[in-house]
Parts: sequence; structure tokens; C-alpha cells
Amino acid sequence: MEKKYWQSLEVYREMKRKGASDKEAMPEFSIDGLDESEIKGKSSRRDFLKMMGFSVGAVALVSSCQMPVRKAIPLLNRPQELTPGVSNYYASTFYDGDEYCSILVKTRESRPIKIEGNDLSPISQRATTARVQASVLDLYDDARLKGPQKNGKQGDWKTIDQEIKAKLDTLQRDDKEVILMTSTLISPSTIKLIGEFVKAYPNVKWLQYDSLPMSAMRQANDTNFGKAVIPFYHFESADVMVGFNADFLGTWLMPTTFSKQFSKGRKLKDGQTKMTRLYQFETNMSLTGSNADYRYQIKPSEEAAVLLKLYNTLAKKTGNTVFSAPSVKTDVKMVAKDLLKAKGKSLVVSGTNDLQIQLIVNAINSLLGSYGKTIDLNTPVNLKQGMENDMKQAMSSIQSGKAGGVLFYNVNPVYDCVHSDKLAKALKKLPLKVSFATTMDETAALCDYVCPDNNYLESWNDAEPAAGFYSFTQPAIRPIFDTRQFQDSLLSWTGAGKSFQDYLEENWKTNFFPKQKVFAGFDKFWFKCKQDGVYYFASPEMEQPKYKGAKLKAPKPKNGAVELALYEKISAGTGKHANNPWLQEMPDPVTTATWDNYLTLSPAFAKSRGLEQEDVVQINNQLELPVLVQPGQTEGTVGIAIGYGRSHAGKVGDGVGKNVYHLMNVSGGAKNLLGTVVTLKKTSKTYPLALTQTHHVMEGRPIVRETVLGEFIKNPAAGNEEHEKFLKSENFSLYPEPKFDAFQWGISIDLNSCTGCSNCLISCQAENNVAVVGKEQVKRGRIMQWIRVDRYYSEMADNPEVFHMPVMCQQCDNAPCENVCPVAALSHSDEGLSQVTYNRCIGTRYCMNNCPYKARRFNWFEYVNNNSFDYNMNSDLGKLVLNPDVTVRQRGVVEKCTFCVQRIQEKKLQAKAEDRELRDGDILTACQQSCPTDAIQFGNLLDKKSTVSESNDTGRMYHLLESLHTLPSLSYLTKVRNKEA
Amino acid sequence: MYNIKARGVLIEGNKGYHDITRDITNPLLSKTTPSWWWVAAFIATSMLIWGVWGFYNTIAVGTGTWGLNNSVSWGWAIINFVWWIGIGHAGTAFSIFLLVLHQKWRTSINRAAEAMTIFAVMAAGMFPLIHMGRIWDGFYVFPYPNTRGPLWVNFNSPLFWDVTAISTYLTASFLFWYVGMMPDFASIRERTVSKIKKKIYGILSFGWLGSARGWLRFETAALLMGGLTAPLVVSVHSIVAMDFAAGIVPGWHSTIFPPFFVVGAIFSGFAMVLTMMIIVRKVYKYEEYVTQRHLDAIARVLTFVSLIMGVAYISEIFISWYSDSPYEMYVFFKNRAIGDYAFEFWAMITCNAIIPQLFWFKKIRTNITMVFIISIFINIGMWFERFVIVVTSLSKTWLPSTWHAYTPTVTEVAIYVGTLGFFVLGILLFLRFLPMMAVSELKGVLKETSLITENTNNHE
Amino acid sequence: MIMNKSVNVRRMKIIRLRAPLFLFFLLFFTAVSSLVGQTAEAEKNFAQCKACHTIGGGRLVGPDLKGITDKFPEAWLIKFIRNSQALVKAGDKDAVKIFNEYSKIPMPAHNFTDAQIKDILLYIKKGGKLPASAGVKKVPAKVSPASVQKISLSERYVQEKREGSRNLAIFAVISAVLLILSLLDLIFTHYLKAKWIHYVILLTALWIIGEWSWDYATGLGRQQNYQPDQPIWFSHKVHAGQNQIDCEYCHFTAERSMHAGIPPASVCMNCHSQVKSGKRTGKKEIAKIYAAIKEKKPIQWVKVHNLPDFVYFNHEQHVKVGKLNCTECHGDVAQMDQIAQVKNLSMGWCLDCHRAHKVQFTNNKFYGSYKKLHEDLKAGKVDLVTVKMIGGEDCAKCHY
Amino acid sequence: MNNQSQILGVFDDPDVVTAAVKELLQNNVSVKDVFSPFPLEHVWEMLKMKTRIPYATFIYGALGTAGTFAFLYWTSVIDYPLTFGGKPHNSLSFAVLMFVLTILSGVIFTLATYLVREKMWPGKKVSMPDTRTMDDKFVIVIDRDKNMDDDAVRKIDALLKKSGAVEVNMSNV
Repeated sequence: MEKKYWQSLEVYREMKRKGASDKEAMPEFSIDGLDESEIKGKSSRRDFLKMMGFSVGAVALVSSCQMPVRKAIPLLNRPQELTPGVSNYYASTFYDGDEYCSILVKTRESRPIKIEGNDLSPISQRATTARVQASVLDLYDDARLKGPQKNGKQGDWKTIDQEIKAKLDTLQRDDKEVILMTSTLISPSTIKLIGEFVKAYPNVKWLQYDSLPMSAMRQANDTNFGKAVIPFYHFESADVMVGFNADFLGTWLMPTTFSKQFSKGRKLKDGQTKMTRLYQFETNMSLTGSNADYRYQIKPSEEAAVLLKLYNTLAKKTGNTVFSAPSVKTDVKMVAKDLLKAKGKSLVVSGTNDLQIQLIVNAINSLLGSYGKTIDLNTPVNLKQGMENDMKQAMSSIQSGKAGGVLFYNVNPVYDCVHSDKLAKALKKLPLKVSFATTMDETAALCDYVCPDNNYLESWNDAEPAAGFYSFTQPAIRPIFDTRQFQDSLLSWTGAGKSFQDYLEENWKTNFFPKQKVFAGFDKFWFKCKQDGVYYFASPEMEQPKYKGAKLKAPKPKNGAVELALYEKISAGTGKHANNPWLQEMPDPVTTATWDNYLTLSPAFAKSRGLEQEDVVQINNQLELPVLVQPGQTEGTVGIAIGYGRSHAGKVGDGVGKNVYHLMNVSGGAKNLLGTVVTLKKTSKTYPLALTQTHHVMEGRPIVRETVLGEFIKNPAAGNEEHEKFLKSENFSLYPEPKFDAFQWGISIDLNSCTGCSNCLISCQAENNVAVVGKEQVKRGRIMQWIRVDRYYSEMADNPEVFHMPVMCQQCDNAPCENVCPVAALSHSDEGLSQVTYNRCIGTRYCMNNCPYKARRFNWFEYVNNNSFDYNMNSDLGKLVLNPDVTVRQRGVVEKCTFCVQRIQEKKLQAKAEDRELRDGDILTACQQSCPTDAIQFGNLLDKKSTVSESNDTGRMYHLLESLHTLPSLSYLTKVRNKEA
Repeated sequence: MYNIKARGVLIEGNKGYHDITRDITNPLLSKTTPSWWWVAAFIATSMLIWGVWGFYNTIAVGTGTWGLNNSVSWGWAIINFVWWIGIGHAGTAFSIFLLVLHQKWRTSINRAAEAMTIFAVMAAGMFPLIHMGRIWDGFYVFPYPNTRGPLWVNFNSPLFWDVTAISTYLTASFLFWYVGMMPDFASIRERTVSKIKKKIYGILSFGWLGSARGWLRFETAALLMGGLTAPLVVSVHSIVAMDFAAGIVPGWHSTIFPPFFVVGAIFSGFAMVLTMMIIVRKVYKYEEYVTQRHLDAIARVLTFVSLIMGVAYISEIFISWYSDSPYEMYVFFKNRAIGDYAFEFWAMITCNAIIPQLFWFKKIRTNITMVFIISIFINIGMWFERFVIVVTSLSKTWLPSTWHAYTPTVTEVAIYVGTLGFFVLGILLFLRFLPMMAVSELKGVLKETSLITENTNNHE
Repeated sequence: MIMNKSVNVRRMKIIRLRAPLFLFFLLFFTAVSSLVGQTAEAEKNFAQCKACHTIGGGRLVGPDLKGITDKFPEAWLIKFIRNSQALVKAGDKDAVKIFNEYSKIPMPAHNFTDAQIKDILLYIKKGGKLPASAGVKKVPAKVSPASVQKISLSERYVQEKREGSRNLAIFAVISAVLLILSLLDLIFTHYLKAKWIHYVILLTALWIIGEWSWDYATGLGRQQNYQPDQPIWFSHKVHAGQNQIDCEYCHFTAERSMHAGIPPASVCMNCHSQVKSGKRTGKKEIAKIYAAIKEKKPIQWVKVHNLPDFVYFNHEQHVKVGKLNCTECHGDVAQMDQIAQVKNLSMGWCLDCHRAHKVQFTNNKFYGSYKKLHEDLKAGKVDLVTVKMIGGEDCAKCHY
Repeated sequence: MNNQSQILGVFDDPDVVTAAVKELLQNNVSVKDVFSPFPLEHVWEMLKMKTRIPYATFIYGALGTAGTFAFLYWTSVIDYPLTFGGKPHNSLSFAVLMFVLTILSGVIFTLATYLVREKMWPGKKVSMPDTRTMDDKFVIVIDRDKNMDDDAVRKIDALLKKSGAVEVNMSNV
């Protein structure tokens, strides 16, 4: 497989060398007599890719005659040879040091072009997050290093290997410590390999470093259970969940898994009337908080106290030991009542990396008997293994000069550790500094050697996210550049003359294969592993370890002082993917801001400080950030997102926002996002923020319709009275309602399941070649994403309810847009789709005015091959991510969601080719495919048994703005909150 | 006869036929171009050039150079388009309505008014063009047989009606205008001494003789064309109105729009005529042809029309309240009256419905400067009306999440100024090279009005 | 490009002239040969077999022919030689067996007359020796007369179209000049007194110019009759025509993918590992394949049939599902040396087919979903289901 | 024109001309034509001049309506029916276009007919009996045919003078 791609990449490089002489390189596309527009369109269109396709076809087989190509086995199609124009899927694993996800990689002409969730994985269960979706673009990042670097200059592997080996040997001789600093590693084989490496160089000290550690929880579990582990949580089996500053639907630990679990308990499908309840105590308005049934605002410094108060109330009721607690006004009676009611089916989590707090949480959970029910200590999660003390020691030994060398793998401490400046200074003295970074990041820039690692889509690897759950990474493409996998580097330095691929295979042959009984031969087993991408070794049922109590105490809440609450954004994360334009332009689900981080304040607090949106504020008299007024933020606190302010990310990520890692709270020993005390000073400056939404309340319009569980049980159509009214009113129309034969495509969106995570948005962007337009354009209200996740507040109060509503083209049967297009570029298909024909569009924009949902986007500029929009579509490398089945739109045409018509056509064709009827669920739109909560259902409305028809067939179903009688094919299900009315 | 009496003498200073010919044709025949003409022409041209830059910028860089966004995707371009079309109404409305109504006092104004129509409509026509995202594919709007299936156009689209209506209107008005000029060309042909002018006007005059039979057919044809074009005048702006009325945007979707737009058009048109004629009669010393009474007549018409406008505004607001639709009500009571665009809204009300009421006073009506100023105000007010309709409605439609404000950019301004320049330049050329009043018609009315002269004199 | 087109033109002309001659010769000689039997012609013809077969010299591409006549009945052999693929497709056991045994390399079809084949078989039986009796006669290279005829036809079509449009352009220019002249005369120099002449000229000129501009405009962005030079002078006539190689043998993805697929050099090698020289071009062209493989450089064929990039066209849909014949869109490829685009590939052309063409409505279970149409079909409301009736005119069928 | 001469009575007042024409007709002198700087309705009546252009116009209009509908129906119902916003193919909105195009065809063809009947085209050479008719004079033209002897001419001349001609000329064109 991969070899072929590499071959045609040769062609691609050749072209590059020839300069922009695409024509020359592919005469088949030099057509005379094309009119201006088409020629313009040409360069931006899929011809480049087509050409790849063809040459791939050709070269592939040539090469395969010569040298046998090692094939990675795809999941769906088994290609004897690659078929241009047909996509292959490879099961693989996404793991970037923070987040794990099992995925399928969709490749066309052996180019990875899309990431899809892998439904065979028991951990991520076909769910993905925005960052996973966007990761495919990192593969085609121009900032990637093209080869090994020595002192910032391109070198070659041979010499660099020799030099590093030599240095390592010398360091070993005068036994200086060499620190191997990696992100948390979940790959058993890699860990084994590192062990061997350490054997070879005993002076090497391996430590795992997390930019956002969870060491406190491990410690707490160590004290309480004698196991320094992160347990596996089961939100699906909890009736009452209480979160303390844990954004488990957005960013905390395993958002994909937790979203899945969470949504399971809240689906009101087929007559189910039970629904779990979520209490959220938090400082910032997080995604999880916005989905909570009850949300309490607490200051960081109050968290411990509140938790202890909760514990005490519970303890009183259950007659356990009560600890003295400082008083806080937050009322926890109701929570306590519910928790006790749901004893054993309850779960309390805290995202705060603070030992005291975690101890209290454990105490509460054990008191409620959650262990073994909703918390499983015997399947520990292997993420976030970094322990603070190791890092501290490392720092000291680096500073003291005890260490002679340091190797950085998948970490960027110079950017994201608290004392980055100290570290940077200290590094200068070291004789050997090696980084395995894929790009010249802040740390790599200070190293004398950079041995660029492969992108994960080019690598072999395995992973064990949680004990017993294994998962595999296999290359979907040969390394594009002269890069080498980290593990291969280690292997070549230890002098083990084999590739990591063999190493991996051997390791599995010797250590894992024997453990299983299913497969007789290893080859079959290995094939299966690679085909499924995951493998599960059932561990024997074990007794949960006994809980050993510990003294619980809580500090007095600070009063008056402004407390800072740093948080992780869904899009930016820890800043690893800062150079990914898709993520940068992804509107934050809660603030709808793009391209920046900012200071969030509650409206009241802002007013009291005389601050307006976009005013620039000085924090601790140094760092300047603009204000964003955020309802729901706790009074007297401010929030800032980490993961911004990269200086060495690349052309996209550099200088976006400000780096605030140094503001993390290290007072409690472990470094903690919450609780730093800061001072605010208003400046005269203002700074524009690019928000995709400027009005935040519904003005009493029946847009998102909601009810509470009690009402819903009484009447499933509760909160949906408007719909009743609409049905009763005879909608007089001059024309008969349109009828369809065979197919009428429809989507149903369950607003109750949708958490607003916005990952559909990126998935859609990747699938449909949606352009990135940059901050300036976003600010001017010219976003391009076809899906808009609208966010409304119940009112601009201090603790509003939040609604998330994905809005894309509703594919109306009486589409107002179609009527007004003068050139017939919009028409209605026989399958109920509102078709948009880009090449016919002349851009009068009348349809945009006439679309009540404003779901149409206009290409205000040429977004392709345009230096003023220097994102992925402006570089030949970046263009490799484009989906060849979807037109890249030219300047001046209107575009919109097509219900992924290319996927519809593909699957229909497949059905025809296989001479069978189309099955429900054959077609998955991009948004549906990637939805972690299955809120989006696509299918045939004429087929009464299809999932979409069934979910529409409830009292909760309504159409957006149905009173307009546009007859949309896209329907919504009312939101139900589990609240007392 | 009432109106004539009331209006009294149409041509003052006891002129004879020859005087008329002389007065009207001299400016054309004179070799020297007045210096004010050059100055005006220079200013107009420089405006036009700036506009050309605007065009270039839009076509070369993209529609993104405008202030539009995904929510407000129509802006100045459409506003100006409607505004110009409105002005374009004056001419034809003037000549044709008054022709059909046998209003003799049109004679000294209609020619200029028609010229105004032609150039205004041309100016208007530029906006839909430049407004297109892909102007190079603009020909797609024409339903010509092609090899795409053949793929025709969407005949349901108000925009397509627009294209048809406006091009028809332009053609019809132009022909009507030209036919009216043929006899005058002939008289110039006979009068001029310069060989070239003789040749050119000879060609233009189509060999007009002025025989009795000729006049008979001429009159019939002219009357027929006028009669046919009259409904067109109404239909054109009704159709422009349908661009909005056929849309579902709250604030657009309203049945009152077509008549409302037509009235508005006539309003702005007459105002523009007033503005122009006041200047022309000054620089060309035509006080005897465009008399106080003419201006007075127009002023009266304006007063009446502005009342209609006022009613229209009120009924619009009333209907929105009566509809009880939250969306409609939001547009009028929140967004327009007290929203971000309150200024534009109130400016519209004042300029169109209130200020013209000053015309009730004879003092003001007869004070040329005041009339001039008010006419300018009306032009501005009508521009604001279009702004209110287009922008405020779009900026806050159905889903609050999509609400977005709009501010124009320099490119849009440039294009607007450019069209102004184009219009002025056109008028200047017209004044320089074409008979700016219908000579033959003036002669036609000279006799009977001078008869009136006597008896009106008796009256006064 | 233009240069070599004219070259093509010349070659074609010659062939056209020759065609009848060939016919005559052929008839004559077949007649003679059948009488004489076991002539030098057999040896001559066997030259074609030598590429892949030996007589007692072991296997090459194909089997050793020694004693073949004893292994198989003559009738079968004749069938096989004339068109082996047909037999294989028909599922003839032996044929399939051989086909598979010799790594699925098809034996090119040979259109010999029975007599000739019998002759050859005799020749083989005799171990490839000539009896002294047979006098040696010269025989012209044998080209299938039918195909010669057709070549000239199909290529002449392309030629004529091309020339036609060129002439039209010339006419247009001339008439434009006339138009201007007549206008000048009409207005200024009244040289011709009779006005009507002017008018006649004007009208005709306008008409011609209109014709031309229409022709030109519709040709914009299209390339009907486009016949570029290929890096290798590859003749479809020889491969698809004379040797009857199935289209999908080389364009192997046509049934599985949106692209028909341009055959990789390795596919060429299946046969050309043995067939090292061609009748018309000798070793020159075939050598290029070997070169390509040696240098691991893909052969950069020039794409002839191009659709605009905003059109999504899928071969699988048309070839496999729609059961269309390749020639319906690509013209009679089997009769072209250099491939030319015969159809104009305009949207109108696509639609015309979609409107008229019958879908596999009852043969393909997929269409079972169209309940209403099926009822209508039963009720006889519609007699056949065209693509149009199931949304074949929808924009999103091809544009997304 | 034919080589015979004409009698031209030149007047300078529309009403006088009208009177004069009446006078001449009563003395059954055949008035060939009257040239004037602006239309004189009464003269047409007296000379019994008629035009049928209105009928033509009506036909053009009718054709315009029918033609437009035919075209619209063929294109959007028969030739390539596309569905827009759930509207039927044969849509009410045709009315608008039919209305507009009716007027267009009416206007254009009326003008064309007028030009054809008047035999007018750009740059047509004309010779006027008296160019002053383009300015302020009105001219009555009377053909002098063979059988018209001098006193007959004189009689006409006198008549003209009597009825207020400022001058009477002979022209041999």
C-alpha cells in the first residue's frame, strides 16, 4: 500500500521541483479553450488529485512487480492492488499524549483524507472528538520537519545517528544522567522498548510528563486503595452524576467514552422515561456544565469546602465520621438527597488536580458504594501517568547539571511547563539535547538534534488505553518526508538491527499471542488485530480493593481575591495542534469564539469592574487579554483557555492568543489549572474577538423547544405545543405537497442527546472540503462551516440554562432558496434534496437572504491558492487532504450542506453493484458518523422502519420555524431536562 | 381645461415659433462649450473613475471587498439599484402619464425627464451586474438555447423577472425618447450650418419630413408606444418590489410593497426632476419655458405623493402589529424604531413624510431655493427608505443566532459615487448635444396657451 | 499537434484508397490457398503464432503446439484460434483451463478463414516443415478488410468534423469582411446602386457568422475530435480490434471504480513480455514499455476524454450497473489507431442519454425501492423506465 | 419625385393654414400635402387621412403574449422540467413575464411598422418643399398636373393669397 503512495509522492515532489508546472507534469489536464472561470477553477480542483490517482494506479503496479510490498490490511475493501477512485479504510489509533481514540482512516489513492470512528472499539465506540477529526490535517502540515535536523539545519540520519550515539556513549562513560522525557506512553511495546533502551544506556532516566497531569487522583487512590491508578468510570450506570470542575463531556480524561456513556443514560427513545441527572459544580461555564440539569457556581478555592460539606451531609445521614469544614453558602442538600436515593448508582468526579479534593471525592464515592458499580479500579486507565515529583527532580538535575543530556518525545515543556523560562535557560548548558518533535516546536528549537517522528498516520504502534483494552496503529501512508518513527530511532541507537514494525510483531507474538485462545496461528491473530484495530483481553473478575479512610480537610475559601480558572478548550486542547487551521477556526461550543483565547467574566462581575466585551485587561500587570462576558462564570473569578500563544507552532498557530501555562496553580504541590489569584487592570485598549454568534437569547421564539422530565412523562409532546398548533392549523398552500418515490432523505437531531461538542462541524469540514477563512472573515460574519452549532442562553443572567442546536441546511421540500435563484442553480431532487449546483451559480446571494435558517455560505473570496488565506488549501501539501468526490468551490458561488450527497450516491451505487436494496444505516453522513452521542440520525423518511422515521415518530419531533411551511427534511427532538418543574 | 387655466401660461414672454426653435437649438449649434459645462464634466468624470476602481476591485479581488456577510448578503449595491430605478421612473411617468392625461404642461420638461430615465436606468443596471459573485458567468441569466441539456433559467425567480422588466423598460423608454426627438433632429438638420452636424443630425432624424400624413402616423405611433409603456412604468417597480415581497424575510414579505414601491419611485423621480430642472433653467436661462408654475405643479404632486408615502409607512407598521407575528413585530417595533438602525428609519420618515409637507405653504412652494433643498431631502430620504428595507430586515431575521450587523466599505461607496458620476456625465452630454426640450411639442402648445394667456390675464 | 494531425490525415487517405484493392487480393488468395493447401502462406501465417508458441520447443507465453491436433478436435481448435476469449467467456472447460494455466494471458483473436486455420494446423502437425511440392508465393501482409473499411470510416468522421469546423471559421472571416464592405458602401460610397444586393450580403454574412459563433461557443471548454499524440504510438485498432482484447482486460477498474483506469505497464507486460515487435511499428514503440519499467517511470499517457472537474462521473455506475457498452461514449475504439474523442461529452449529450436510456429496472433489486414506479409499470401506465424517471435529470446526480 | 412642378402656399399660422385648406377643398382643389413644424389634427380630418397602425400593434401584443407563454411552457414543462421550491412546473409566475414581454413586442414592432410605412431609415436623403417648415412656416403643397392651365394655377394662387398665404411659390422638383 504505502509504498505506492510514496511512489506517486515522488511524482508530486518532481512537480514541486519543476515549480508550478502542473500542466507539464500532467498533460491530460492542459485543455485549450477553457474559459477564464474554468481555468481558474481548475488549479483549485481535484485534477491534481486525479493525476495522483492515475499515476498511483500506474506506478503502484510497476513497483509491485519489482519489490514485494508489505501490505497493511484494510478493514472494508481488501485491495489486491489499489483501485484509483475507490476509498480504503484502515483501522488505526489516535493518541497524541492526552487523548486516545480508536479510528478508521479513510484513504483515497492512498491518501488519508478523513478520520472516522471505529465502532468495534469498546472504549471510544465509533465516537471521535473534534481534535481527532482534525488530526488528519496535521499529516499535511507544512510546518512538519522534512528530515532530521542538526542545530536547525537539515542533516542526514546516518551522521546524526552516529553523533548522538557517540554523545550518549560519552555521557554514559562519565556517568551523566540522560533524561528521556516522554508524554504518557500507553503503548506496551514502546514501553518495553524503552526498557531495553535504558538497559543499553543505564544512565538514561525515563520520565513521563503531562502538561495537564492527574497525579493527585493517582496519589489519592494510592492512599485510599493502595493503587496509584486512574479508575475506569461508568457514567452509563450512574443515575446521578456530580461533577466538580470536571469537563468530562468536553476535555476531561476520555471525553469520547464519557459522552457515549452519558448519552446512553439520557436517550428517551422507544418509550423510555428514565433519565439520569447531572449536577455540575464549576467555575467556568464548561461544555459539561452547559449540559447539566443543575449547575452550581463555585470558586476554585471553595471546591474542597463544598465537597467536604457534601461529604458531611451524606456522612450525617449515613452515620459516618464527620470532619470539620469551613462554611460555604453553596447549598448541597438536594444533591445529597439525590445521591443517597441513587446509592450505588451514583458517581462523583472532580477534575481538579488536588490531593485533598480527590481524597474527599474518594470518600464520598466509597460512602455511596460507587466502587465496583460506577467506578472500576481493576481496569485502570493508563492515560495521564505523569507524576509531578519526577518532573521536579528532572528539573533540578537539569539545572544542577547532574543531567548531561535530555531527549524529548511528544512533549513540549519549554512551551507548557510552569517554569518554562527556567527550563529554557537550564537547557542551554546541556551537551546533548534531542527532540523527536514532528515540527520545530518551542522545545525542539532549543535542541541541537531533532529526529522528527512520523505522523501517527505513518506509524506502527500499539496502545493500551485501559488495562486489557488493546488497540493498534498502522500506517495508512508511507512517510511523506524523510522522517523516522521515535521507536525506530531508539532501535537504531540500541543497535538492534530491526524496524519497530518487526519489533512490534515479535512482541505481540511472544507476549500477547499466547494469552489468547481464539486464534491458532499468529498470522490470523495479527491479521485480525490489524483488521479490527482493537483487541480485548478479558481480565478475571476481581474484588474491588478495600477503601482505607484518610483524614479529610478543606482550606478556607479565599474571599475578595480574583481567582483564575484556567481551562482546556475542546478545539485548542493543550496546544499540541495549534497549527491546525480547522481547530483554530472551530467556534468554541460555549463562547462561540474562534482564533483566540480571552478572559471570561460573569456579566455582573464585568459590570462591577467596568469592563465591556473586547476591553483589554492586564493580568498581574504583564499579560494582556481581551474580555469576553460569559454568563455562568462564577462571580469573582476569571477564566482563560490554555493551549494558545504558541511561538513555534507554524504559520497558522504562531501568535494566536496568549500562553498562560505559567499561571497554573502549583501551591497545592501538584500543578493545577484552578485557583491562582490574579489582579486585573483595565487598559484603554480594545481587541477584536471573532465570535460566530453575536446574539445569545432566543427572544422568546420557539427555536429550541424544551421541557422537564416530569412534564415529559405526563405528556411526551410537552414543550412542543407549537408543533401541535402547527399541525392543527390548516396550512393553506396554493400547491400540493411534494411527493417522492423510493427515497426522501431526512435527518433527525435529538437535542436531548446533543451536547454541542461541535465535532460534527469538523467532520463535515473534512468531508466536504470546507475552506478556512481566518479570524478577520469570521469576525465579519463569513464563517464557512456548513454546520453551525447555535448556542442560546435562557437569559443573559448570571446562571443561565444553555441550549445547543446544530443547524445545517434543512433540505426543505418547499425550499424558499430554490424559488429565487434566477439561473436554476438550485433545484429539488427526486430524493427530496435541495440541490446546489456550484458550477451554475452566479452568486446573486438571493438564496442566502431567503433562507430562514441562514444555512447557506458564500465564497466571498477565492479561498484556494490565495496567499491572503494561507491555510491548507494554499499549499500543495495541504490540498492532499481534499476529498476528491466533492467540488472545491470557486470564488463567488454559494454553498451549503448537501446531506453528504456524495456518500448517498456512493452507497446507492454500492447497493446497485451488489444487486440489493439499500439498507437503513448503509449511508452515514459525516456528521452522524462522528457524533459521540448518536444525536444525529440520517435515513429514508419514506421507509417507515428506518431509524430516522422512528425517532421522528414521537411527540418530541418538530421542525425549525415550521410555521413558515418550508417542510424541512431535517427535524429536531425536544430537549428534556431532568429537573423538578 | 381646468388644469391649464389653473397653471396659466406655460411659455412666458410672448414667444413666436421661431424664438422657440432658436432658444432650444442654439446651445446645440453653438461652437463653444460653456466653461461651467467643462467643470461639471470634469468632476463627474473623476467620480466615474473612482467608481471604475470600485468595479475593478470587486471583480479582481472578490465580493468580499464589500461589507456584506452571510446574514446581510445584500447591501449598498441593491439599495442603490432600487434607488436609481426609482429615479428612472420620473421621466417615463412624467411624459407618458401626462401624455395620456393630456397634461400640456409636460411639454417643456418631459424630454429632459426621459433622458434622466435612460441614464438612471443604465446606472441602476450596473448594480445587479457588479453584485454578482461571478460576473463572468452572468450570461447564465439569459434563457438562450445551449448545450447543457438545454438548461433554461428559473422563470419563477423575481430576479429573472427583474432582468426582463428592466431591460424591457430601458428599451421601451429609449425608443419612446428617440422617436420623440426625430422631428427636432430634423429641424436642427435644417437649421445648422456646419456640415458635420448636418450629416449627423441628418442620420439621426431618419429623414423626417413633417408632412401631414407623417405627423398623423407619428402621433399615433407615439401615443401607442406611450400607452403601452404606461403600464410598464407601473410593472417595473412592482417587479423590483417583488424581489423583496416574494422573499420570506420579515420586513420584506408584504403585499403592500408593489404599489408602495411604485409610489416611492414616482416620488423620488419627480424630486430628481425638480432638482435637475431647477439647475437647468438657471444655467440655460429657461425661466420662460420652465416657469414657476411648472415647479409649482411638481411641488403639488410631491406633496400629495408624500402623503401616500406616509400612509404606506403607517399601514406597514399597523399590519405588522395586526399580523401578531413576533418576527414581523420585532422588525418594526424593535429593530427599526429603536434598534441599531433607528437613525436611518427616522431619517426616512422625516425626509419622505414630514419635510415635503412644507409644500403646503405657497411661500415655500414658490421659493426656488427652498424647493430645491426639499427636493434634495426627498432624494436622500428615499435612499434611506431602501436602506431600511434592505439592511435592517436582513440584519435580524428569524434565528437570533444569525443576527449580524452591516457596515459598507469604501469599495461600495466608490461604486455608488461612480454611478452618480456616470449619471451626471450622461445628463451633461444630453444637454450639450440633444434638444433638451421637445421643440415641436412646445410649438404645438404655444398657440392655445397664449390664447389662455389672455383670458387668464383677464382673470387675474 | 497540428503537424502530426495532418500526417494522420495523409496516412488515412492512402489506406482508404487501398481498401478495395485489399478486398480483391484477399478474396483471390483465400480462394487459391484453399485449393493449394499447405502453402507458404501457412508458414507466413504461423509467424503470428511464433510470438507465443513453439512446435516442440517448450512453452513460451502459450503452450507448445506439438501434437495439439491430437489433443483437441479440429473444430474446437478453429473456434479457439479465431477467438479464444469468446470461448473462455462461454465457459468452455478446456479453454478456461488453458487460460488459467497460462496465467490468464488471453490469446489474441485471429480472423483467419477456416481453410487457413486448417492449413496452419496441418503445418503444425507436420512439425512446421514445408513439403517440397509447395511453390513459394509472395503474399501481402494480411489486414482484415472489414476493419480497414471501418477504420477509414470512424477516423474519417473525426477528420471531417475537424476540417468542417475549420472551413466554417474561414467562411465566417470572409463573410465578416464582405459585411463590413457592404455596410460601408451602403452608407457612404454608394458604389452599388441596387440596394438589395447589400441586404442579401448582410443577411447571409450575419447568418454565417452566427453559425460559426454558435459552433465555436458550444465547442468552448470541450474538445470533440481531440486526438493528442500519445507517448507511445499505441493502436487500439490492433489490440481491441484485430486481437479482440476485451476493454476491461486493460482498463480493469471500469467495473469497480469511478475511473476506468489507465493500464499500468505491468499489464502490457502480460503479453509484451513475449510479443516484442509489432507489425506496423516494429520494436520501436514496444521498447518504450520496457524502458518505462526499467526506469520505474510511469508512462504519462495523454488523457483524451476529459470532463470538467465539477462533474462527477462514475464508470462503475455506467459500465457495471447500467450495462452500457464502452463504445456508446468512446466511439468505435476498436477501429481507431490513435484514440480520438468522438462524442462531444457535453451536458446535453449526457442528458439526452439519461432521457432516452432504459435502466435495468427489473433486473436490479436495488430499484425495488421504487414502489410507485413498479406499480405503474404493472398497471402499464409506463412502458419503460428511463434514467430520467428515477431522477436522471437531477443536478446532484453529477454535480456535488 | 415626378418631374412636374408644384404650387407651395406658405403660411405662418396654424389656424390660418387649417382655414386655407378648408377653402381650397371647397373649391375642389386637391391638396397634396401640408408641411408643418408640429401636428395639425384638423388638417388630417379634412384630408381624410387614416392610419391602421393601432390594429398592427394589437396583433403584435397578442403574438407577444402567446409566444411568451408557448416558450415558457415548452422550456419549463416539456423540455427540461426542474422543480423549484415545491412549485408545479406550469407555474402562475409565468403571468409576470407574459405581461412584460407583451409590451416589449408591442413597442418594438409598432415602431418598426411606423418606420416601414413612413419609409424612414437612418441617413435617408430628403428634399423638403420648404425648409422653413421645420422652423415656423406652414406649407400647403398642390400638384400642378398636365391638364392644369395657367389661369387654373392663377386661381389657386389667388385662393391661397385670399386665405392668408404670406407667399406662394412654384417648385419644379
